[in-house]
Amino acid sequence: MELRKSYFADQRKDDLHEIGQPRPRSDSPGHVTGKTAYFADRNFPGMLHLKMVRSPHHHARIRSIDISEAEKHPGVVKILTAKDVPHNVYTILILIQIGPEDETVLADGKVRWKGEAVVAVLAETERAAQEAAAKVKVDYEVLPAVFDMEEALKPGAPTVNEYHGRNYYLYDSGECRKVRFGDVEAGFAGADHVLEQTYQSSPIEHAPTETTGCIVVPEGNDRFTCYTNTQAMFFTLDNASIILQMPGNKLHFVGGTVGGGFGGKVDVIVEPIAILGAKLTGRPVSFIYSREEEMQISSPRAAEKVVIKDGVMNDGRIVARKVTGYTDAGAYSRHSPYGAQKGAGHYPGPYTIPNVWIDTYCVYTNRTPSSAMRGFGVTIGDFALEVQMDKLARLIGMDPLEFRFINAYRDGDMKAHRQPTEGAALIECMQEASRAANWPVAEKYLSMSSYAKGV
Amino acid sequence: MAKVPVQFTLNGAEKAEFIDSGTTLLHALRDKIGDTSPKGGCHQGTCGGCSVIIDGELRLSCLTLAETCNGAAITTASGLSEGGVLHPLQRAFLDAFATQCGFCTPGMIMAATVLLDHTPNPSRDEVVEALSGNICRCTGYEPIIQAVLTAARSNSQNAA
Amino acid sequence: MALALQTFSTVKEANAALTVAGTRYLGGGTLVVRAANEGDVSVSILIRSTEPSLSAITVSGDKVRIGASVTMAAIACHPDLSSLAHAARAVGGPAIRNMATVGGNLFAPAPYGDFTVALLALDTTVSTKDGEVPIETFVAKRESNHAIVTAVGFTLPVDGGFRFLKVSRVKPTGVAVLSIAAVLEQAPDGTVSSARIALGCMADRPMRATAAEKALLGRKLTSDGIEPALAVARDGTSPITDPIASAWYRNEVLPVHLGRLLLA
Amino acid sequence: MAIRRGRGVAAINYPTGMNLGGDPTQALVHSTPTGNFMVTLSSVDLGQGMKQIMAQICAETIGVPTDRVVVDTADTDTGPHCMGTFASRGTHRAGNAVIQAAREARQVMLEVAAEELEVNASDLETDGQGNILVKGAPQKSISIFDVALSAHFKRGRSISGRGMFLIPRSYPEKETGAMKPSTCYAHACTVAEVEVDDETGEVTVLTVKNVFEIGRALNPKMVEQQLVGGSWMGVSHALYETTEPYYPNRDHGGTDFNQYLMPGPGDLAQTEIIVLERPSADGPYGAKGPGEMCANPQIPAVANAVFDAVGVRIDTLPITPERILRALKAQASN
Repeated sequence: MELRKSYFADQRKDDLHEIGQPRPRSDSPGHVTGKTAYFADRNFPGMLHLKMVRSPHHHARIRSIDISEAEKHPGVVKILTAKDVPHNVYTILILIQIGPEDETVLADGKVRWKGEAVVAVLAETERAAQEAAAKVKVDYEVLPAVFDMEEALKPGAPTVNEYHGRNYYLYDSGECRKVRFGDVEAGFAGADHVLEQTYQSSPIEHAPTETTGCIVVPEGNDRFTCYTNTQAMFFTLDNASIILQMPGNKLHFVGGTVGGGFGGKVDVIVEPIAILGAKLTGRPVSFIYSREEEMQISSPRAAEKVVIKDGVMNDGRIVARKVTGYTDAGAYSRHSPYGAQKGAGHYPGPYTIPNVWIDTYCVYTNRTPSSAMRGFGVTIGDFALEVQMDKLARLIGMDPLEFRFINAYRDGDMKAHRQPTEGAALIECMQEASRAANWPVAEKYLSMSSYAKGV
Repeated sequence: MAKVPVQFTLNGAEKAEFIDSGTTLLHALRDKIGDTSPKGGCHQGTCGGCSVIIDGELRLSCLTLAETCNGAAITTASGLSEGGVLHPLQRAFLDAFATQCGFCTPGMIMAATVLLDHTPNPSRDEVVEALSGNICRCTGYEPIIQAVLTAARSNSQNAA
Repeated sequence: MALALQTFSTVKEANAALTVAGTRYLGGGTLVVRAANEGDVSVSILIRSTEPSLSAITVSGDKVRIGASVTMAAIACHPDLSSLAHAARAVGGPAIRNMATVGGNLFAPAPYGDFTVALLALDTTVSTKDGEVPIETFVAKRESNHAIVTAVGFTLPVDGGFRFLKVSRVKPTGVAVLSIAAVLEQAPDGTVSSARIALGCMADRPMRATAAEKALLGRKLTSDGIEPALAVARDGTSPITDPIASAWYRNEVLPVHLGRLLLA
Repeated sequence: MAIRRGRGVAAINYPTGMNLGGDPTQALVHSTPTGNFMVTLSSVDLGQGMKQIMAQICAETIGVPTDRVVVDTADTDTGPHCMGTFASRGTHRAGNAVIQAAREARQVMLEVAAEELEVNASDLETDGQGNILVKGAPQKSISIFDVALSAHFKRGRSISGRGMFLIPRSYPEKETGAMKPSTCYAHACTVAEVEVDDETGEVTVLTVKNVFEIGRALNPKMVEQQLVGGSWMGVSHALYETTEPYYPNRDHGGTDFNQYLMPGPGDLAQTEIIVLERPSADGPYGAKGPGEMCANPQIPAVANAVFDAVGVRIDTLPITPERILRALKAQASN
């Protein structure tokens, strides 16, 4: 890695002692000796193991659940169904007033995605829990499922989630989050070229090497200690408190070093049910996702579809950009309404465009609920935007890097969401990339600056 | 549940336990013996986090039944440093900033240890091959490869 | 029922134990222990045998016998089997190769089982207590096999006669998009006098590319010479679709990779 | 067969912290009797090195070496509230909270030192080595060790401080979408070079040259870790990763690290990282959040490079050999 201190030298103080120094990491000696304690590096006497019975169907009504055989299985201590969960229907963003509550901790009457949690089995050993789980009988009536966002948005599509009653999230702005800036149609009308293209992605897993999990220990004083690898301690504690209808002061969350997160450990998914199990049995409970669960059950990065329509002039100026973004939330909201909205705030990218129209939708389908991941709401949008930029440059016969200089935002430029640009540095990054990659651009671009025009 | 005796040396120390038959070595080490340095990242044999050295060979403790290890000499990442002095590989991982979340690190170090035991001066390709059963999601592997190459160089300098 | 391991010093005793319901033979553990870890509760007793012959490699002249418990790592470093080393090394990473056995590989479902693809090209026989059967017969009926595989046997190809290619997305040791093994003999004029070609991932288990084999006979290993073989390479295939690749893709690139292997 | 080479560029920006704000983080700092400092948080270290960075930020602010700072975090009984470690917010939000807490603690520390040295606190400075000096008269000094002892056992002062950082919440205006998504943005530009096998669709990424602007590299080696690992993940997203390879069809989802594809140690592109620093107005020592954005630009850069190499556009992620081969065949038949 090279630090190029020549850029923005006037804005940076270099009189610091500790900041800017490559100090060794204090946690590394623990890592290399295997001494770092992760949540699962604990073993408690009498600890029970929780295994989840999951839906084999993408969408089905639950006619009945029979746990009688499973309950008798040797080693089984407790079996939990929806009726055991005090506040079974929840949504994690309720903490920042983004509702409605739309997800069941344990399925109640219906499953909406293949892999949804239905029954929790607590047993003395993992093997006993697995064996008992195989004896839980769930009678399903399979329902039509919808997997494609376009299909889901059509009239007559199966309703994925009755708590929404429609297959998209309803924002206060309507069926999508909107950004309106200038007159995009006038921009297209005056453009030398108009290019509309569609981009698509499929779900992506965080794949941390340590799977999601927790160990809950009853402390004997009506408090429960939850050793967890959540990325957000209080967020998880407060949601668990709501789901369990248990005052927050009864809960003690302990994290520590987490074996990778990447956004995959911000759902509140293992802790509430494990705490409930510990409460109802009075014993420590371990609930740790298998790798299979981590891959297919834990929320992935949402699949997205992004439609970009641009008006561009032969001189390289983009004069209008219309983006319609669709986020595939899967069966439940989790963080997806927020992610789709974050996309609306990100488009049209780091470019100054006078006429902008953004609609971002959060769509429900019968698949594993998606949620946050590194670059949430932006990663796939950036793929779409930057491939589109390449296409636009080639459309008008311009070098793709020079084309970006022409449109790059600078300090003071008004963004589509009506904030003036501050602290821009796109131009300087491109200047340095031009040098590093030996990708020559005209001198006028090398002498540009992100500082406000005329400064 | 049938309990069976297992006896082996772990990082040079004699260990004898009664365990449930069918228990994996990973569980025996972590839950019975208390060495949590091998990590259960998948229990499928696909991540390498549970790698240990059994009689000089790299093995996955999640797929090895503990009772098949009777009489074996087992080494884990927690047993590499001696008298508080880090093993050259451990030192090299620190110096190369080759750990982030650290969860893959013990397994990586096990894989690298076996490599350097057999191939003191490995090529980059040999290092890559040696680490190919171990997943890292944080680093992009390059710092880990560099750490192993550095440790090998310092080894050969010490030997010279 | 909890999982338990039973160890027997002879194959005979182990075979007898395997007649009990809920038993399964434990080789290197890469398939069986994994299944148990993942919640397969259909097996409650694992059976293994420590009979020394299971772990032996014997080479006399060009005849090779490899015990079923021999690991990929042992094959890869055996001085008399150097021509097969890269096929053994195609299986997993270093730790897996120290565990995965020849016997187990015979049962590995696609996309696994790369070494069995090599064994198929080598015209291997598979030994159990019931005698020896050709590998094709064995692999076709492997689900119904209940006798412990004790060894595989084959004749070493002439120098340079064995070719092997594994195509994977992840390097150096990802699972297979497809794998190809070929045992070729050439007449003094360079024309192919005998050919056995085996394919992995082109069906649910390793298969022969018999049409391509025939089309190679009498042809030289040149771009023109192999063209008829490549044209029929897909005959009889029904590739798997999995997270690595679709059946369509596997069929599309099979002739490309076969051509590269033959011209290498 | 032909191996065809191409290169592509992409440029991006990325917001720091939870979109639209409303995401508080607190920190507490106190000294031990012998002048070491404890930072108490509830933030989570995911491996990015939060604990180390918070120690360096606290040390810089108090004026002691980093190894005199201990970070206690991720415990809800002891640590004050943090919204969480996500959205590239850890360093920015928690760092600001630590600075505020450390400043308050430093002020008490200087007041105690001033009493010991019989000068005004405003005339004192720290040397970064554990001593407090009188400005312009460095021979007149006291160690922080002695100051802490004095505070505890002689003067009854708590050398401690409270920090809270909050970006107030912004609500988007319904019709126009007027909003304040973030207060600072990191930037990047990536150029990727690839080779494409036009018979198999296989892509080899040869080089990835990344320029990242991250506000301030608080610990250059640690930021390098993130940027190198992020660049790898970006390439991985571009070419390999998905839990649903036949999306929207739900079948054939991978369940292990063999089936869930990511580049192995034998697939690594030659990766170059160049860092620019334009300190952000509200970042701790100017830092922005680099953790997420560093994995974004490689995706379009690789996509554009593939087009440059073989002339087909793959607008669907991941850009698999199959998608390229299908496009090449369609191109050939047109």
